[in-house]
Amino acid sequence: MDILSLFVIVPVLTVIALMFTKGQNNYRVVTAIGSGVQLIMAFNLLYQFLAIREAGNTDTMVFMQDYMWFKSMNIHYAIGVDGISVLMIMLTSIIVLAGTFISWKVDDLAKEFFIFLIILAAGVYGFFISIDLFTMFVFYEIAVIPMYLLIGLWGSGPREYSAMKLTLMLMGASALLLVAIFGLYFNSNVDGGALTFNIFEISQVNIPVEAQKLFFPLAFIGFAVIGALFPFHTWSPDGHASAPTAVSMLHAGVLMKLGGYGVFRIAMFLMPEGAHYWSEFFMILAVIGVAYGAIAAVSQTDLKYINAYSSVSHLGMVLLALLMMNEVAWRGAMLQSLSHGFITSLFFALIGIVYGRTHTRDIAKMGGLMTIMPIIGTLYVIAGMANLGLPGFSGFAAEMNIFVGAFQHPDMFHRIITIIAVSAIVTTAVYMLRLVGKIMMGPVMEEYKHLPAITWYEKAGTFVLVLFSMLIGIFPFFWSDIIDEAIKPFIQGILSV
Amino acid sequence: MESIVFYIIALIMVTFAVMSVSSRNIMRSIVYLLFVMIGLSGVYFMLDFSFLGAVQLVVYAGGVIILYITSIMLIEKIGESMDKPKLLQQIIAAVITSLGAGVTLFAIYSYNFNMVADINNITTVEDVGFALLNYGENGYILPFEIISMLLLAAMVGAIVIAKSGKSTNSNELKN
Amino acid sequence: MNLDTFLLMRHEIGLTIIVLLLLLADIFMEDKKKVNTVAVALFAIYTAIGFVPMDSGELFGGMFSTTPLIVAFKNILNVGVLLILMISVSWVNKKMLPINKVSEYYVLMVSSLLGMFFMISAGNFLMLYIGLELATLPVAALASYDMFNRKSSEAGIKLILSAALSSGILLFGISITYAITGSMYFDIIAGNMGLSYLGILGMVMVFAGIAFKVSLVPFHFWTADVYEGAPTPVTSFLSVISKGAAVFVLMILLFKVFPDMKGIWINLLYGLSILTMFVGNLFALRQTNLQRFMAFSSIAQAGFILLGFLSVDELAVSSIVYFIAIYILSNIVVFGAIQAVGLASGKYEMDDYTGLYRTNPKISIVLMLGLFSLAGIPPIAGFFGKFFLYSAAASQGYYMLVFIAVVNVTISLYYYLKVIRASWLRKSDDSIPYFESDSFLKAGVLIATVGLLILGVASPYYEYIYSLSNIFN
Amino acid sequence: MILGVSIYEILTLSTIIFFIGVYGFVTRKNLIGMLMAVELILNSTALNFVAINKYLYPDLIEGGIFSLFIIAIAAAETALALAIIINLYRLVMSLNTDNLETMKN
Amino acid sequence: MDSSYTILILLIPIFTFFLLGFNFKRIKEPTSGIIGTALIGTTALISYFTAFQYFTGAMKGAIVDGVYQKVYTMNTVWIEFSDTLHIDMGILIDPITAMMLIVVPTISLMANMYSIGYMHGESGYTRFFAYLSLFTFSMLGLVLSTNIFMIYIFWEMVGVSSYLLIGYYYNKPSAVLAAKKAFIVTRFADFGFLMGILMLGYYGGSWDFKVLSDLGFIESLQQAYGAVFMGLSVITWALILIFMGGAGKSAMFPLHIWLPDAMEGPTPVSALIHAATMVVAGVFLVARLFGLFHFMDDGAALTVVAYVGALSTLFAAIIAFTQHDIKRVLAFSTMSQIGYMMLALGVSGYSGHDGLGFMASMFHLFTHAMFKALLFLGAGSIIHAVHSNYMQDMGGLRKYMPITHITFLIAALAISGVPPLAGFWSKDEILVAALHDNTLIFAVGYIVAGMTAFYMFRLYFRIFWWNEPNYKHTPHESTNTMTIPLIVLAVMTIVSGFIPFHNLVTADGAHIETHIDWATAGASVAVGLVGILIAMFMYKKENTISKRFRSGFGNFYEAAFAKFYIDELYMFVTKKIIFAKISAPSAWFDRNVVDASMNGVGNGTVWIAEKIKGLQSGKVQDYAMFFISGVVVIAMLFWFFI
Repeated sequence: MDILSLFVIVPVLTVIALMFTKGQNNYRVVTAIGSGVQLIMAFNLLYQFLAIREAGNTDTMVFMQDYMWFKSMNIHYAIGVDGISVLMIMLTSIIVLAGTFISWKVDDLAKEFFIFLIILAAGVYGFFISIDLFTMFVFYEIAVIPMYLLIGLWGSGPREYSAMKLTLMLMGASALLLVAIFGLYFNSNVDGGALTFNIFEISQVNIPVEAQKLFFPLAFIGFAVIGALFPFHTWSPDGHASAPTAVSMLHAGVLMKLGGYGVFRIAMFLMPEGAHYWSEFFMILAVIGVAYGAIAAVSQTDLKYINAYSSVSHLGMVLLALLMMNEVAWRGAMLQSLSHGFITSLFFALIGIVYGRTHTRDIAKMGGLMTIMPIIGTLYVIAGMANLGLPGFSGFAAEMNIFVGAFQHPDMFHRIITIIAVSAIVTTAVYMLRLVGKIMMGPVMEEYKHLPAITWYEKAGTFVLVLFSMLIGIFPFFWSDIIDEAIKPFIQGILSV
Repeated sequence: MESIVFYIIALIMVTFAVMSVSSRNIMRSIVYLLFVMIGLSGVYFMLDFSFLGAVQLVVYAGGVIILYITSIMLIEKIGESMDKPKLLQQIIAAVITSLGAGVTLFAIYSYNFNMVADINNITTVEDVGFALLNYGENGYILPFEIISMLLLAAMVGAIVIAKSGKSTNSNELKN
Repeated sequence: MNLDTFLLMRHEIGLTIIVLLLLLADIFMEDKKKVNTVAVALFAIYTAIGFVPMDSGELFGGMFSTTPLIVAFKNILNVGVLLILMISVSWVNKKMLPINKVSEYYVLMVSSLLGMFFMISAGNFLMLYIGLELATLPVAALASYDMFNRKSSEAGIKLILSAALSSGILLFGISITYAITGSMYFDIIAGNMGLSYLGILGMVMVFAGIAFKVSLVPFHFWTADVYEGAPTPVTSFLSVISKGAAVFVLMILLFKVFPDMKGIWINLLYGLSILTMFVGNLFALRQTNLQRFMAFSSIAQAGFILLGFLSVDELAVSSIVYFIAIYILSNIVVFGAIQAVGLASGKYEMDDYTGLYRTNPKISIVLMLGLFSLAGIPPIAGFFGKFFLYSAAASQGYYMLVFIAVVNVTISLYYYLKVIRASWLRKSDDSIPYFESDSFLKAGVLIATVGLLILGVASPYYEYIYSLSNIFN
Repeated sequence: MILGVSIYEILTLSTIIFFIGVYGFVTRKNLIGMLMAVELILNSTALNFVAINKYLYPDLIEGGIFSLFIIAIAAAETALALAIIINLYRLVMSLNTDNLETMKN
Repeated sequence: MDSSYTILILLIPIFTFFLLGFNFKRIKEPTSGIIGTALIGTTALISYFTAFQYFTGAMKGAIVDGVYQKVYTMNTVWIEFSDTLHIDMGILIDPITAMMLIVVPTISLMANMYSIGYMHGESGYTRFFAYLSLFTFSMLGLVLSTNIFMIYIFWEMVGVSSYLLIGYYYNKPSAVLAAKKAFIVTRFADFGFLMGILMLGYYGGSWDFKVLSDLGFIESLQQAYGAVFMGLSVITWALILIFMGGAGKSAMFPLHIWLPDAMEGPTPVSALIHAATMVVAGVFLVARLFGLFHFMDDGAALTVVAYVGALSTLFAAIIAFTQHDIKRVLAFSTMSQIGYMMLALGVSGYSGHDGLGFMASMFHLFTHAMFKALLFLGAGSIIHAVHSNYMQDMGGLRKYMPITHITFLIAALAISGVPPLAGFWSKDEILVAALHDNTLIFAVGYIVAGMTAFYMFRLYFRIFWWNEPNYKHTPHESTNTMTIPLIVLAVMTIVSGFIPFHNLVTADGAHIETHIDWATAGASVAVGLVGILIAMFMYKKENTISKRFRSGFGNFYEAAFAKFYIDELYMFVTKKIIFAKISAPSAWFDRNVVDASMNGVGNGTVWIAEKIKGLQSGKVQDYAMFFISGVVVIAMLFWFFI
C-alpha cells in the first residue's frame, strides 16, 4: 500500500471502526487513536519526504501513484505530493487531532459527530494528495458535504440556515469549478495528445489563450469561494458562527485552505495566461477582502464573527499573494495558509472553550475572564497576538513574505493594492485588541466567577496549535525551504508567460 | 361525384365532432360522437378499405359507444348536463387549437406529397390477414401477439379497478 | 427463424411466462400472501437468467431487434423492477391482501415492463406504439390501484387521460413520418426524413409523445399529480422504470431514426434541458409531500439526462444508460425509505420526518445516501452518473449548459437537504417512533444502497456499458 | 383513393378533427367528455394512416394495419379509463374535473 | 576574544520570560522578583562587559584606524527573499548599540529591583516580572539588530511587551484602553515603518545596516534615484515613512497620544519603557540610519525629523505646564525631551564637529534615561506613599520621604540643565548643535529648556513643599528595594555627564572634539534657573498665583490642559469616522448588501418558485393545453432553422 493512499484509507477505517463502536467514551478514544495515527503518518510523510529530497530526488511530485479509474475518459486515481501538500497534510492532521480533543465532550450523537469529522478529514487529505482533476474534485466535494451535517446538527444559533448557506454557496462555487475542469479536460488534447485530467500532463499542453481566459475565472472563483473571496465570503461568517468548535477549527484551519491551494495548483498552474489576464481584476477583489474583512471585523460583537471576518481578511491575503505571481509572494501565500490554519483554529478552539463556559459569544456580555481563567486568557492573548502578526508567530513570517512579494511590482496599481493590504495590519490590531480587551480584560463579571479551569484535553488541543504557530514563526526558513522547492516548477510556468 | 360525397361526409364529421365536444348533454354528446365514427367508417369505405370501415363500425358503434353508455348508466346521471367551461378557457383553447390546426395545415400544405395515381387499390380482408400473420418483413404477427397481452393487461386492470373490494379501513377513504 | 434466434426475445418471453404463471397462481393458491413470494422469486430467477450473455439480432423482419446494449439495459430495468417488487411486498400485504388484489398487482407491473421491453427493442413505429401503450395502460391501473384512496384514483385518471392525449400526438407524428418516408421501419426512416416544415412538426410530435413519458417540460405536468397520488411502489416504478425506458427509446429515436434532424433536436434538447431542470427544481423547492417532491426531483433529473444526449456518440449513450442505472437505484432507495415510513406511520409529509434519525437511524442514513446520490455528491454513485452526463455535454463545448446544470444541482441540493434537515438536524417530540420493516423491503433497499455505494466508485461497470455503446452504424 | 379528393383534403379533415378533439379535451369539464375527445383524436390519426397509405404508399398496407391497432388499443384504453372513472365516481360522486384538484401546485 | 557570548544578552531575558511565564502559578512572591532581578542583573553584567570590550577595542574589529566599526558578532539568514534581500537574525555592536547596552539593562535592572518592593502584594506578581523580562529581551534585541527588518521584528515585540505592561492591571478598564491605544497608535505608525522598509528593500536592495550605512552605497542610491514625488526621491520617502514608525514609538507629535495614557501601567514600567528605553527607540532608529537620513536628498528626511522633534518638544512642554497627574507631567516631559533628541539629530551633520548633534542626541538619550527613570521611580515611590497620582493630594512630602526627595531633586535639577548634573552637559551640546544649524530650532530648544525647568520644579515644589494636605495614612519612605534604585540612578545622574561621549558615540565612529560653549551654556543655565525661580515663587508655599495665571491664559490654558484636544480629534476620527462611518457601515453592508444579495439569489429562486406554482393547476385540461402549445410552439420555433 502506498504511503499516500493511507491518508484516505486510515480515516475510512476509522469511520468503519466507529460504526462498530459502542459507548460514549469509546467513540472519542477511537477517533483520537485514528487521528493520532494520521498525525504520525503525516510526520512520517514529512520525514520521508525530506529524506527523499535529501537523497537528491528533484521530481516535482514524489510518492506518485497512478491507477486507471475510468478508462474511457482517461480518469485516473493519481496521487502524489510535493512540499506544499506535505505541509498541508501535516496541518490537517494536527488540526484534526486538536479538533478531536476539543470535541472531547460532545455528547449528543457523538459517534456521528466523529464519523462526519473524519470523513471531512478524509476528503481534505484526498484533495491534498490528488494530482488528477477528477480525483481532486471528488475529494473536494467529500470534504464539503459533511460540513452540512456537522454544522446543522451540532451547531448553534441559526445553524440550519448557516449550514444550508454554506453548503449551497460552496456547491455553487464547485459548479464553476466543474465547468473549468471540463474546459481544461476537453482542451487537453490540443497538442495532439489524449484527453487527460492529470494536472501535470495538462500543464504540458498549450491550452489556447482564449480558453484560458474563459476558464481561469471559473476555476479561480470556484476555489476562491471556499477561500472566502469577496463578495462570495458571506457563507463564512455565518458558517463559522454556527459551527461547533471542532468544525470551525477544521473549517477555518483546513477547509478554507483548499481554496488557496486549488487556485495555486490548478488555476494558476494550468492557465498561466489566463492568470495574467485576470490577475488585476481578482486582485481588486482579494484586496477588498483583505481590507474589508478586517474593517468589518472591527464592529462585530460575536466572537466567531470577528474571527470569521478575520479569516476573510487573512485568506484574502493568500489569494492576493497568489495573484502577485512571484516566488516570494507565493511562498508567503503558502506560509499564510499554514499559519492561518494554526492560528485560526487555535482561536476557534479558544472561542469554543470560552463559549462552553460562558454560554455566550457576545463580547459585550463578557469581561475579565483572564482573572478567572488565566491559562485560557493567556492563550487567547497569544492567539490574538499571533493573529495580528506578532513576530515569533507564524503570521508574521507569512505576511512579511506576502508584503515583500507584493512590493516587487513597481507599477501604481500594485503599489496601491499592496498599501491597502499592508494597512490591514493596523485594522487587525484594532479588532484583535478590542476583542481581547473586552472579554479577557476589564472588571470581572459576577456571573462568571465560578467558571471551571481549562481541562487536559483542551490544553492538549490548544497547546499543540500554539506550538506549531511558533515553530513556523521562529524557524520560518525550515518551512520556506520546503515550500520554495515546491513552488519552483510552478512559478516557472507562470513567469514564462 | 365521389369528392362531393366526401365533402359532405367531411362536413358532417366536423359538425358532429364540434357538437360532440360542445354539447352539454352527455348522452347527446355520445350520439354525436357515434355519428363522427360512422362518418369515419364511411371515409374508410370510400378509401377502398372496407375491412377497416367494418371494424370501425363494429368496434365503435357496437363496442365503445355502448361502453360509454353503460358507464353513464352505471353512474346514473344520464340527464345531467355537464358544467360549462369558463369562457376564457374556451377562448384560450380555441385560440391554441386553431393555431395548432393552422400550423399543422400549413406544414401539410407546404409539403409536396408525391401522390401515386393508383386508383384501384382495394385492400381486402385477405391482404390484412396475410399481413397480420406474416412473421417476415412487413409482417405483423409480433404486434398482433403483443396486443393480446395488452388487452389482457387492460382487462386485468379494468377488472381489478372496477371490482369492488371490501375496505378494511374506512378511514382510508379520507386520504 | 429457429429456437435460438427466438430466444433473442428471452426477456420478453420470460415476462410473458411470469404473467401467465401469476395468473395461474392467483387461481390456484389459497394463501394469497404467498403470491408475493412467488412473484418476487419468479422475477428474481428471471432476472438472473437475463444476465446470460446474448448476441444481437433481429426478429420478425426487423420488428424486434436486440443488441448487447439493449440487453444490458433490460437487465438494468429488471434489477430495478425486482427491487421495486421487493419494496412493494409489504405494501401489497398491508393494503391489497385484505381486498384480495395481490396477484393482479404483479401481473400489471410485469406486463408494463413487458411493454417497455418491446418498446426498447422496437424496430418499427408500430411496435414502439404498442409497447408504449402496453407500458402505460397497466401503470394507469396501478396508479389507481389503491382504490379507496381518492388521490390514487385521481392519479390514475390523470395519467390515462394525459397518456391518451400524448399518444394521440405521438400517432399524429408517426403518421407524418410515415407520410414523408413511406415506412415505419426505423432503418428505412433513418436518413429519409430530410428537412421540411412537416418533417419537423412530425419529429416534434413524436418527440413530445416520448418526452411525455420522460416528463420533460412542458410535457411533464401530469408527473407531479400522478406521483403524489399513486401508491409509493407504483410511483417508484413510474419514476424510474417507466422514465428510464422512455429515455432509452428517446435516445434510439433521436440517434437512429432522426439523425438527419440532429441540428434541430440538439437545440431542442438544449432548450428543454434548461427548462426542465429549472422547472423541476423550482417546483421541487416548495414541495412538502415527499412523493410529490420526488416527482419534481425526477423531472429535474430528466433535465440532467438530456445533457447526455448532446454529444451524440458513445459517451452520450453510455453516460445516459449509466446514469439511468444509478438513478434507478437512487430513486428506489429514496422511495423505499418513503414507503417504509409511509407504511409504518401513514405519513408522507416532509415535516413528519422531523427527528427521524433519532428514532430510526438506519432508514435515515439510507434516505440520506439516496438523496445525496440524486443530488450528485461523491463518492455516491449519483455524482459519477451526473459527471458523465456533463462530460457528454461539455465534450461538444456546451459549457454554458453544463454550468446551468451544475447551478441546478445546487438548487436541487437545497431541497434534498431540506429532507435531510428534517430527518437529521431537527428534533421533535412526536417524531415517527421506531419501526421494523419487513425483510423484503429491507433487502431491496439494502441492495440498492450497496449498489449506490459501489457502482460509482467501481469503474468496470461504466466501462462495460461504454464498451457496448456503439449504436451508430 | 377517392376521385377528385387529394391527400391534402383528407389530411385537412383529419387535422381538423384532431384539433376539435384537442379542443374538447381542453374544454370539457367532465371526465367522460374528455375521454370522448380522446376518441376523436385517436380516430383522426387512424384516418391519417389510412389516407397516407392509400394515397402515397399503396404497395404495402402498413398504415391500414396501424389504424387497426390504433382502434384496438383505443378500445382497451377506453375500457380501462372508464373503469378508473367509475371507481373514481364511487369515491367522489362526481365526474366533474373540478373535483380532481386535490393535488396541485 | 570571541564575541559569541553576546547572544546571552538575548537568551537570558527570554529564558527568564519563559521560566516565569510558564510557572506563574508556582513561583511565589518575592522569589520571582528576585529571580527576575538576578537574571536581568546577569544580563546587565554581560552587556556592560560587551560595551566595555567594544569601547576599549578589546572586541575583535571594534576599532579600525581609531574609528569605531560596526561589528557583527553573529548573523544568520532567517527569511530569504532574494540574494540581497533577506531578514537576518544577528547581533550588531557599534557605538550606539554599546551605549544602549548600558542604558537598557541598567534601567531594566533598576526597574526590576524597584518592582520587588513596589509590586508587593499584586496578584500578578510573577507575571509582571515575566513581562519585564520579555520587554528587556525585546528591547535588547531591537538595539542589537543587524538589519532594519530585525529591528522591525523586535519593534513589534517591544510594542507587545509595552501593551502587556500597560495593561497589567487588566481589570481596570482605563488600563485596558490605554494599552490598546498604545498598541494601535504605534501599530499605525509601524504601518508606515513597514512600508518604508519595503520601499527601502525594493529600491535600496538591502536591509543590512552595514550596507545601509556604507557611504559609497548611499552615494550610489543618491545617484540612482531622482525626485519622484514632491521633489524627493523614493529613498527619502522611505526614510520619512520609517521615521513615522520611529515617531510612533517615540511619541512624536502627532502620534504622541498614547504616551500619557500609557501611564496607566505600573510606575516601574513607566520608568523603564515609557521614559528611558522604548520611547527612545525612534531616536535610536534615526540614529541607526543616520547616514541615509543625512545624505539622501541633502537630509530632507532629517529636516522633517528636526521639525517634528522641535514641534513635539514645545508642544509637550506647554501641556506639561497644565497637568495635575504627576506621571502625566513626567510623560509630557519625556515627550518633550525625546523631541529634543530628535531635534538634535535633525540638526546634526555627519562627521567631525558637524556631527555634534548626533553625539549630543545620543548623549541626551543616555542621560535622560537615567534621570527620567529616576524621576519616574521617585514618582512611583510618592504614589506608593500617598496612593494618588494627583498633585492636589500631595505636598510637604520632603519630611516624610527624604531619600525620594533628594533623588527627585537631583533629577529635577538635571533635567533643568543645572550644571554639573548630567542633563546640563547633554542639553548644552544639543543647543550648541542647534544654534549652528538652525536658529528657529535653537530658539525652540532654548525656550523649552526654560519651560522644562519651570514645570519640573512646579512638580517638585508642589510635591515636596506647598502645604500638607490631610493624609489618611501618614506617608513614609519606601522600602530598600525601592530606594536603592533611586540612589543608584541619582548617582548615575550626577556622574554620567562626565562620560566622554564625544570619544565614544558619534555618527561616523570617529572621535570629535567638543568644548563647552559658555555663551550658550550660560544662557541655557540662566533660562533654566529662571524657570526654577518662577516655579519656586509660584509653588513653594500654598498661594493663588498659579490660579490667577491660569485664568489669565483662559482658553489657551484650557486647551493645553486638554492636551490641545488631540485625543478628542483622534477619538472623533476613530469613533465617529472609522467606526461609525466606515466599519459599522462595512459590517452593515456585508450583512445587508453582500450577504443579502447572496441570500437574495436564494430567496429570488424561492420567490420565482412561488410565483410559478399556479402553472401546476391540478387540471388535466390545463396540462393538455401546455402540452399542445408546447408542441406547436416548438415546431414553429424550429421552422426558423430551415
